[in-house]
Amino acid sequence: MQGLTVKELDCIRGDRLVFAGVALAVKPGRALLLSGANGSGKSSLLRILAGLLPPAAGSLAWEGENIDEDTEAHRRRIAYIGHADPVKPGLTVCENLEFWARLYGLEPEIEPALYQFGIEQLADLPARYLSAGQRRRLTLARLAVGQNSPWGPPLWLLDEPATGLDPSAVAMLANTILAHLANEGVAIIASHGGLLDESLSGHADRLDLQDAAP
Amino acid sequence: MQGLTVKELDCIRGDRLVFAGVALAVKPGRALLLSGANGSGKSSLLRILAGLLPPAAGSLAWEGENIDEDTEAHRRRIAYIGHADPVKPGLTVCENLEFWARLYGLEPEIEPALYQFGIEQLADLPARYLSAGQRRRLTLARLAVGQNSPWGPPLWLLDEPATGLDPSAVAMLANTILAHLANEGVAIIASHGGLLDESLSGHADRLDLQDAAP
Amino acid sequence: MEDIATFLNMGGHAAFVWPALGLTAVILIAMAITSTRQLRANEAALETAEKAGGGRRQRRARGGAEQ
Amino acid sequence: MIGMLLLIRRDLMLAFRGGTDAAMAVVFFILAATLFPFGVGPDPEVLPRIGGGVIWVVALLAAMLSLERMFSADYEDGSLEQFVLSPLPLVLVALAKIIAHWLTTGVLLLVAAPVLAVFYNLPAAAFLPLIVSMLLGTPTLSLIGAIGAALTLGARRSGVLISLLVLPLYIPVLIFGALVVDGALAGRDYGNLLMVLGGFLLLALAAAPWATAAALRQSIE
Amino acid sequence: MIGMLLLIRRDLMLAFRGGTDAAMAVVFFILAATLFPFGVGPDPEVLPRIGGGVIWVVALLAAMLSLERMFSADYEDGSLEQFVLSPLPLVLVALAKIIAHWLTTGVLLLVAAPVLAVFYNLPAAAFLPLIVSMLLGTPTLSLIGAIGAALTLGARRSGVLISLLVLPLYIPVLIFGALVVDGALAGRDYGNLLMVLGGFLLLALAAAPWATAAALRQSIE
Amino acid sequence: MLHRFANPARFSRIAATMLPWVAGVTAILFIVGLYFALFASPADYQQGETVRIMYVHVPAAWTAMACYTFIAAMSAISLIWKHPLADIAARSAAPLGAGFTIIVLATGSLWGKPTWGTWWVWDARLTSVLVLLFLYLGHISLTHAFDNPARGAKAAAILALVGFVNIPIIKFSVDWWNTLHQPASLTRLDGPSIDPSMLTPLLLMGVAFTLYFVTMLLVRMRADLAATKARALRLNAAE
Ligand code: HEM
Ligand SMILES: Nc1ncnc2c1ncn2[C@@H]1O[C@H](COP(=O)(O)OP(=O)(O)OP(=O)(O)O)[C@@H](O)[C@H]1O
Ligand SMILES: Nc1ncnc2c1ncn2[C@@H]1O[C@H](COP(=O)(O)OP(=O)(O)OP(=O)(O)O)[C@@H](O)[C@H]1O
Ligand SMILES: [Mg+2]
Ligand SMILES: [Mg+2]
Repeated sequence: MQGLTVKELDCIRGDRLVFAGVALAVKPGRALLLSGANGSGKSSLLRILAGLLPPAAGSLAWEGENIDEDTEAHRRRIAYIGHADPVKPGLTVCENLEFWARLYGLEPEIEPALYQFGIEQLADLPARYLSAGQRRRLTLARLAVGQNSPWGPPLWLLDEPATGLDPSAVAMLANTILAHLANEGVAIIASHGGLLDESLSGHADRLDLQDAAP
Repeated sequence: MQGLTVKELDCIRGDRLVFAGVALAVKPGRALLLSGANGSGKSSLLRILAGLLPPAAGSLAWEGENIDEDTEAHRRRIAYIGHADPVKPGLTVCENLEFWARLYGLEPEIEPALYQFGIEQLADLPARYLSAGQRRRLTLARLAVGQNSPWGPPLWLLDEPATGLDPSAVAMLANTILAHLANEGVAIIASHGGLLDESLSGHADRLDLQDAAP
Repeated sequence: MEDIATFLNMGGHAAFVWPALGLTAVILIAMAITSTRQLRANEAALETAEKAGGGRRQRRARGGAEQ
Repeated sequence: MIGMLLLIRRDLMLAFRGGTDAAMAVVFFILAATLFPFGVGPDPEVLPRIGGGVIWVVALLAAMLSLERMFSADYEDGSLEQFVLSPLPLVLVALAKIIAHWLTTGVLLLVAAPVLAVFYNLPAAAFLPLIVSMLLGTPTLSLIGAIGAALTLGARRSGVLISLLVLPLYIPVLIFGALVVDGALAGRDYGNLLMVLGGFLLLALAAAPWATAAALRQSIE
Repeated sequence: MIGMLLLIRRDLMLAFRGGTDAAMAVVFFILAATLFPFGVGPDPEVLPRIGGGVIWVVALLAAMLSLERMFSADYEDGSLEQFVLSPLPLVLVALAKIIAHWLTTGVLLLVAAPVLAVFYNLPAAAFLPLIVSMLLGTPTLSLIGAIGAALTLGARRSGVLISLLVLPLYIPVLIFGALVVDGALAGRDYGNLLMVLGGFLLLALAAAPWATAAALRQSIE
Repeated sequence: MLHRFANPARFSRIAATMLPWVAGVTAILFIVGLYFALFASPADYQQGETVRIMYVHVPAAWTAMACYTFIAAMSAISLIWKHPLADIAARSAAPLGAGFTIIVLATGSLWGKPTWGTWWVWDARLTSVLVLLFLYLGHISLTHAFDNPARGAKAAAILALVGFVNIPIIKFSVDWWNTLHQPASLTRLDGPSIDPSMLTPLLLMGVAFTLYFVTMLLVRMRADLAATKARALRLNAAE
């Protein structure tokens, strides 16, 4: 049992059963594309996988081991990108990225990561002035920092990572993800279709959360 | 000279010249799709067209009349949707929509508008609990409220309206825009390609801001 | 000599009169110095900027649908 | 007019459902005033002596603290842009926000003030002047405050800036408000002091909505 | 450890570049303390009598006001989720945030306090006790405050809630802090009062980071 | 872009030629004024020698108020006609006004101790001057609080206009409320009621302070114009 396995997952938010009986298995080197209508629970599922939200029922396992048994270890193997950009307007692009890289104990190879997402000229600009897409690129650049080190987290959980990105940035993101998969990484990506899905289609399975709607 | 005409527009943000010499003309019943890399100035252009940002140089005219001469009248003909969702978490979906509709002096036909964007079952949910896409739908529903009244604003300025929407919601949005165009409305839409562009392609011109980069 | 002493004494109010005048002088002079310094610095900066890229920008009028 | 009522209603709804947290100001008012006896010691001579002043100072601080949120939520989520584009003139938007602010802070302070007056053992003669002076004074606080809140939208260190801009203009209100209470306690006539407070109010009412609207318009770019 | 230093450094950078507006607390401290003479009247007898208490109360309020922003920015922009997922244990994250909070409020209050003491005409004998008591007391305020700030993340009316949760726990610190100053003025020995303040600090230091971390973890869902 | 600097460029030239002359006259007036103030005028029969503080206190007060009035006028021009020089004039004047206000407060306090027996009282005149200082400080901070200088200028202009209500309050506070402070004896409708031997140095110092303000204003405006121009050049070069 390699990679991530999930069985019989239920999710309740507030009073509502969002989805029930979700099962999935993703092997190293593969991606999983989550689709489903707005409100079908993609973000909720990703948060459950990250351990940020307790599931109502069901079990998660990594390499065959239940993650409840060592949540600490599970945290270390995750890179999670949510809807919001954890970017501080008062810090420069470079400072923002460096902070996260260091906090995650990664060698701060900031320059190449910025380059990988095409924001190297913005390095010294306070993040306050970034456009929506530039800010998203900065958030994503964190993935590139850890990528080539042995400590880079193997499980990427990306919630609509391509929002606001222009086509060239989507291509940069797709390349980053493909490189991660080539490194035997796992990626689970919520998306509504579009360029990113197409670029990844050779390496990805799909899961439509609509099918798990109660 | 019908519709919106723009000549020789320059835009400066902070110390940077973002674009220069932009010219465009959109006739009633047509849409204009703005494209361009992240940071190329799409949002800035829309804000200038809405009168929210003063241009560094250039002129805007509606039906041949310079809009500087009657900014009051210009405001009334605009529906502007930005990157952010002006949605109050503490109010319900219905209350949120009703507030904006009434403030704009529109008959509050809330139900059909919610229906038009597929969020009618959420009407009494506090907006705090909406998913990202549901919140975007709520923001967009405002367009539907004014649409069939004679006071509905003729000029729609939409900044990446389809972010976070699932394909069925994109179709709803496209239908809303097409109905607006059929009413002799004008729409200017920033986007990075995708489903929305395709659905509108028969009725839309394109402007790539990359060409206006200094 | 005594004249100067009585003058400096200010009828016993030297501790108030002289600080008042002195402080005024200090503030006025300080404002004058900082202002002229700023003028010099900014003019020097302007000169370097003029040398660096004096070339006026030419417009590239392009873009737009249905010109 | 309808637009203003709508806006006031919305702000009140948000305040009382916890969005902008109106009760904060009163709670702060009450808690801060309650803390003083702990700090100063419950000396039965000193407390009534300083009571009127403390109540006024704390009311001022409470009003000032709630200023920062007056426009900032609307600024951040893009509602303010929509107000600028709405058919309702921006002056009326400003006035509506000011009224809503007063209803959710000033009025509540007014209600809480007598309770604190009892708490500080103020003589009964001071109650009426305290309340009347606050009735005339607190709307002025909201009006002046709105200008400061609007001017500092999007500024660096806006919290500090608001205080710096607004407090000096609050000081006259504080001085006269406290003088009214002191005057009443000393048995002096305080009628013309109230007139001065009323004058401040009229002045602020005439100028503040316009200045606020101008500041709001330039805050958007 | 490196992670903690990083986090503290980031928070200080943000504070001093105006992001979270650290100076706000000190400015509030100074302004509020300056306002009292306006309200109470500049009676040269009353002022030194209440000076120590006023300074302590205002310091308390200043610390409390800055609590709401302690975690909220990180909560809203998703940074807090990332902290939970980071290799740095959440207790240390909490401790780092508390230290940063103290450095940007407590320390500044400490620096401003002597100035205010002069302003209130406090006798020179009261200076050292005032400063030492604040040195022991303000970290406790940050520690206790962090629990409240974390507990109320995402709650409706979080501002009010924080005050209600935190102030009762602040009152002991206030009482003993003010007693130290009063004792020094009255020529009494205040050594054991300082011991009590130190005890509060140790207690808070032992418990607060864990409680804060637990509260932070449950705030995310 | 360029037309916006055409007019300022001319201003800059005129200012440059005017500067040495105004500065020279200012220096001469200060010397003559101080001579009269310190040597050639008698001590006051009531206040004794402390009256010599008046010769800096009162001119500084006049200039501080005149400076704020000037800023308010420039702000109105900037908001209504959007003349770029008006913004520059306003933000160049504000620190000077703050300096004058500090002089008024300091010299007033130093005068108050021997005459009133206290450094400070919370009366309307003194409080309103303190408010004036805060208004200046607020104006300066607001000008620099935004990343976009144009926004700072507009916000500060609105503040300057709002704060203008304070000026009549300063001016007439001594008439409206009875205080310790001297009522106006010079700028009265029925003519000055002051001995000519004291009037001469006072007027001389008043003109000297005003000219000092004009000189410094010219210097600061030229400095600001140079900075603005350099910024515009950098903008063009950055393409
Ligand atoms: C900090 C304390 C003080 C402040 C802020 C202050 C402020 C002012 C101001 C603003 C003016 C100009 C008024 C006008 O032009 O109408 C003025 C004028 C004057 N002040 Fe003061 N003052 C202070 C203390 C004193 C003291 C202690 C004295 C002397 C006892 C004094 C004597 C005068 C006199 C004689 C004038 C000229 C009045 C006239 O002829 O128009 N001031 N002061
Ligand atoms: N307030 C500001 N001050 C200075 N520069 C700014 C400001 N806002 C935006 N910019 C800069 O202006 C440029 C244009 O931004 P804009 O938001 O218009 O881009 P956009 O085309 O909408 O990009 P995106 O596709 O990412 O939304 C960006 O490079 C940005 O860094
Ligand atoms: N904190 C919450 N409390 C109660 N209900 C919630 C909460 N958060 C989300 N929900 C509800 O749970 C459902 C799933 O939300 P989720 O954000 O997972 O959807 P999603 O698939 O990511 O949608 P989108 O495509 O719009 O991002 C939604 O219907 C939403 O209304
Ligand atoms: Mg989602
Ligand atoms: Mg954009």
